[in-house]
Amino acid sequence: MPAITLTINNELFSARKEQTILEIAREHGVDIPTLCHFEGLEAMGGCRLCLVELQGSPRPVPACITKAAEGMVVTTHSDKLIEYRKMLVELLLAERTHTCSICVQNNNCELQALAAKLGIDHVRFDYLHQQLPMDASRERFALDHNRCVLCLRCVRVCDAVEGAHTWDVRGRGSTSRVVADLDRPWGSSTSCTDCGKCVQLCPTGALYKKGATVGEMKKERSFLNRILERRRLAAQGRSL
Amino acid sequence: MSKLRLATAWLGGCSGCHMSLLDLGELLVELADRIELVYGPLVDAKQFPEQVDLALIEGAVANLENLELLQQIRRNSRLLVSFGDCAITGNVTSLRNVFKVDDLLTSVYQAGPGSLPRSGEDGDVLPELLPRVLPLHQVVEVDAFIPGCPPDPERILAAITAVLNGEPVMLGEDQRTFG
Amino acid sequence: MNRGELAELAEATLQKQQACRLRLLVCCGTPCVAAGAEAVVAALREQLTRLGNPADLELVSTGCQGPCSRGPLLTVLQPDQPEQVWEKVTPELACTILSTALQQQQLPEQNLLPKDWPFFSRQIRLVLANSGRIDPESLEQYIARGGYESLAQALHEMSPDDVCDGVVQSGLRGRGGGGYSTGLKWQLVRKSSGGRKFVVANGDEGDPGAYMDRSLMESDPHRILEGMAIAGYAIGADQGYVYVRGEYPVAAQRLHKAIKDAERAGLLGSRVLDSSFSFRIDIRIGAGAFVCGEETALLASIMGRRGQSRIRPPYPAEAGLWGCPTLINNVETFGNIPSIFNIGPQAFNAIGNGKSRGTKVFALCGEVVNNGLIEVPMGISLREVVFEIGGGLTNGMNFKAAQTGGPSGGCIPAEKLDTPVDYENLQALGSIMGSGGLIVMGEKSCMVDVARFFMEFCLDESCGKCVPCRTGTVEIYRLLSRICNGSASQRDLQTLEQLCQMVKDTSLCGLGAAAPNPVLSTLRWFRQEYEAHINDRRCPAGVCTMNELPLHLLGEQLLQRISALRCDGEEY
Amino acid sequence: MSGDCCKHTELADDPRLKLVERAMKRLQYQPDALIEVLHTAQEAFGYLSRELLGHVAAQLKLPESQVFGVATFYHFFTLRPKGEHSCIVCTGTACYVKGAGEILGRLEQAAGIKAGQTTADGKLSLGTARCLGNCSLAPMLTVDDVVYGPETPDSAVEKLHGLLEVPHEQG
Repeated sequence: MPAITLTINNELFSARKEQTILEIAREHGVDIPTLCHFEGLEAMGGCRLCLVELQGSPRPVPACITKAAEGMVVTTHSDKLIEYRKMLVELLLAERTHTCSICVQNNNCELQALAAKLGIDHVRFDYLHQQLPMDASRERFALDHNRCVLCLRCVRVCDAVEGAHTWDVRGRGSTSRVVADLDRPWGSSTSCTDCGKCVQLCPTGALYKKGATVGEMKKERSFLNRILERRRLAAQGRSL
Repeated sequence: MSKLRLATAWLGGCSGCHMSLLDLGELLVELADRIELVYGPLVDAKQFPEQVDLALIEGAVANLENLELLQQIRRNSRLLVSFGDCAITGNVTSLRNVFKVDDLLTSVYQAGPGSLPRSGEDGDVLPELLPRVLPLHQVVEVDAFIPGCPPDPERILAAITAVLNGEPVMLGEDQRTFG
Repeated sequence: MNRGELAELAEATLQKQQACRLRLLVCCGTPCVAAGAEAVVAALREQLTRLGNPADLELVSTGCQGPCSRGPLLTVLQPDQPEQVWEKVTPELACTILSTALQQQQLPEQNLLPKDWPFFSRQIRLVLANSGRIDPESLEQYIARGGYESLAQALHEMSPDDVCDGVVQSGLRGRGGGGYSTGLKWQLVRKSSGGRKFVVANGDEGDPGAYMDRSLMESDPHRILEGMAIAGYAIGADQGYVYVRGEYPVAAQRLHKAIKDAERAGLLGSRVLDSSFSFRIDIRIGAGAFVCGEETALLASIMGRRGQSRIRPPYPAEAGLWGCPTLINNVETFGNIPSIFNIGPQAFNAIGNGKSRGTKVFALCGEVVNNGLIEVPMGISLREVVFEIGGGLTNGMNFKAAQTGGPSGGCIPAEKLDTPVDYENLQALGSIMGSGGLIVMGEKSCMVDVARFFMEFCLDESCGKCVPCRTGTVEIYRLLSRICNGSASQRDLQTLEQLCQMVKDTSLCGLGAAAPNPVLSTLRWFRQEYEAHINDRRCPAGVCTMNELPLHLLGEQLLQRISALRCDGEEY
Repeated sequence: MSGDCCKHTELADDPRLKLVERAMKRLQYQPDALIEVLHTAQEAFGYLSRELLGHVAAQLKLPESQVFGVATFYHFFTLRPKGEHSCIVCTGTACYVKGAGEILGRLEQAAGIKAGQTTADGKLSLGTARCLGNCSLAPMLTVDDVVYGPETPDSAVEKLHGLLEVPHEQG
């Protein structure tokens, strides 16, 4: 695999050519926030949190998708990027009803942690307070649309890893919503295998396991890690 | 040195933030040397006083009474702090925002186990509800935020200490989480 | 059909036309039909039947002739006489014109448009050369006007590289709004390696207030097919798709018939014009999504998926339809191609201004006297377009702004009326050329409300994939609503500006990145109107109603709006 | 796959389904042809029911959720039956500048429904369109696909009344 060198935050790094900026940055301990991204799933570039500045590029680019190239000069943290990331998370907090105090995922939520990390102590935009339903018709799991950030990890893992493609998105724009099959109650889905991968990858309390107390609400991803790691390496053209 | 004139208020919330304030325990005694509590549910003052240095406001703006009090507080306070998640996000109080006010009153006072306030008194008994519950900063300028439901006593202490030291209120990452 | 037969057919049809002592061209574009053109055609047809349908009298139902607000239009062609155009033609008037013409008397002057009318005389019609001159459903009439001659020339006299070079030399740039050099794009796809290659014509004209593409597809469908076939030859593709907006069923029908006719004549399909080149074209019907004008979303839609954009690179030129190199151009861009080879790349390049060469078709609409479809040389001033071609504003109104580029564009104020209309100058003003909608606004338009109108459009048309476009547009809309109803503060204005900048910089595709443009451009030129709403709680144009306690109600109204936006009654 | 489609006997016996079947066959059951098939299906049935979508998904061997996602992404497709008559008000820029908002408001008032809704008796669907490309007729509307313009609020309401008063047979 051909090696290249690039500059990230004024430091020179060498990397393999097929790597994304995000992979390289993380390998070297440079922290770029992400939300929709999950190692081993096809990158989507939807949350825009991993945007970085690229010398010569008029607009910031998503680190999760942008492949590194020789001589690239990348800035992962600038005042502008930090401000943009804050605004993006604020938009997400305002979009649906993320009332942390009554969320099963409180203290174990990626969105909540991101907000704290980015220094968000209030949201400057109007809360939309959409009235969205919950779907608790499945025996072991439940879905609360009010917590969904439309990162589509569930859609992607269900399709690419489980092969069931139970989930997809209905509508568009701000009316987008995750649906099972023909927008049937999840409990009556004929394609769902009950594997729970979507639940474990969900960054927020949108998909959760029923019956567990709040204290037990950590997502359990260890069983998925190996599968996803293999997919990640396969995507890079390497094998374990 | 004159004491910091502290006021607290309890708008649309559960008073949990005030409980958390009390959870400072004996530290309150130490703070008492430097702070004078001039208004709030914990003091017997009918009118919001003038020239308040620091106002910690719990709860969201849910009705006209909240709205008027908040505006009064803003006029008379140097620093206004949103105290807890309800004040900052609307939190539990704002969960009613998906309903229309009329439907809400009907279901609570007529369809449910409760009974309608007697006529003639409803205006006094129940301040008029705003169509939507709002966080404080959507109504007035807010100077700082102490998130948490309720905020840990440490967060409250950190905020008050900063003000006492004349520094801006900047909580650390672990003290900033909502919920 | 081979090249010789093509020339013969052209000659024969032309001779037949020239032998006519009278040719009556009735515009049957939608606006004229709505104004009663079909009754005019029927009346003329009846009279001709009564006369025994003489071979030297021809009645043609044409596509759009241009001045749409003056329909029904009738153009009369007589040998050795200048052509004459009547507006607002009634069946009676049409019959009178026919009978007086047959008696070789003075034709009626009632509703006759002046000979040197600037609406016509200021235009240069290349793309629209046949629009309004031919029956869109007649292959012969297209051929008689030199149709498919450019394709024949390309196939028989030029190598694919020559064709690409020719397009580069012409200086043609994408007419869909992007403004990227068409020739360079063709060269890029030509050089891309890949088994199959595709040509896609983007006819998903989604800009509200623009109908150039619809008119072109309806009035001169073969021109687009010919342009696509030339492109197919140049890049090495054997398959093309025309993506037609679902709202344009007539355009789809006409294209469908044109494809069938061209295939039957050997102008499309296998061994085009007896060469070794084969090229098929299929139609794909859009289903109502503005975002499908964005090329990656368009490709997703052609492949039967949700029309969501994806990140580029890879660009469609490398990996487009089914992963194959794909050339995507707007239908107007393809419409330019036959003209380029007809008049020669150099002659095409001689028209225009700066880096913008050739002509541009605009849909001139709004508060302007002469509504209609016009084709003007690049670099013409906005003033000429609005006041000479357009004849000024309706009801003696004062000019306030011209909106170009639709929801991705901006508003140009009166003090910039002398700006030459081209890609660079419009961009410098914070607008864009766009696909060619040009809406004239008078003093009765509130610019904050205009911005809000476009933002409502964008929030409804966002595909929802990326956060800034999906949610940012909603919050921008709310801020604008608040300004409109007088409940916004200076801080809201500041938040609005920050948010617009963020959405512009961080959105995934061009739709989101351009969504804040109408806000930013009105803020730039009409900031005082924003200020008046905020500081004085007053709408200078008298459009907005100030509200007392609106802030709390805003959310509800907005959500109702969102669910009401869909015309099919679906609720979310 | 075939078993799934015959579950709904009503749909299986519907003669209109033949048109959809023919379209799928012509397009060789390619999953890529989904949008084309949905166009045909909506033309045949007037709207896309859950059963119909399920059937198309089974025939094209596509996940149901994906078919549902596509059908709801595009504004052209509708999942509910439409009214007997339709009135679409264009809200494109030219129409907006010339007062489409007022016309829509008056029509909503006259019909007693909001844009996007169908009257309770199923007689009328009132809708808006982003731009129908007839900007020179602004402000314009279509009534049962016939183009009218330029309109005033009064003339528009008149058309609506005319439409609703027409006896069934002639409508």
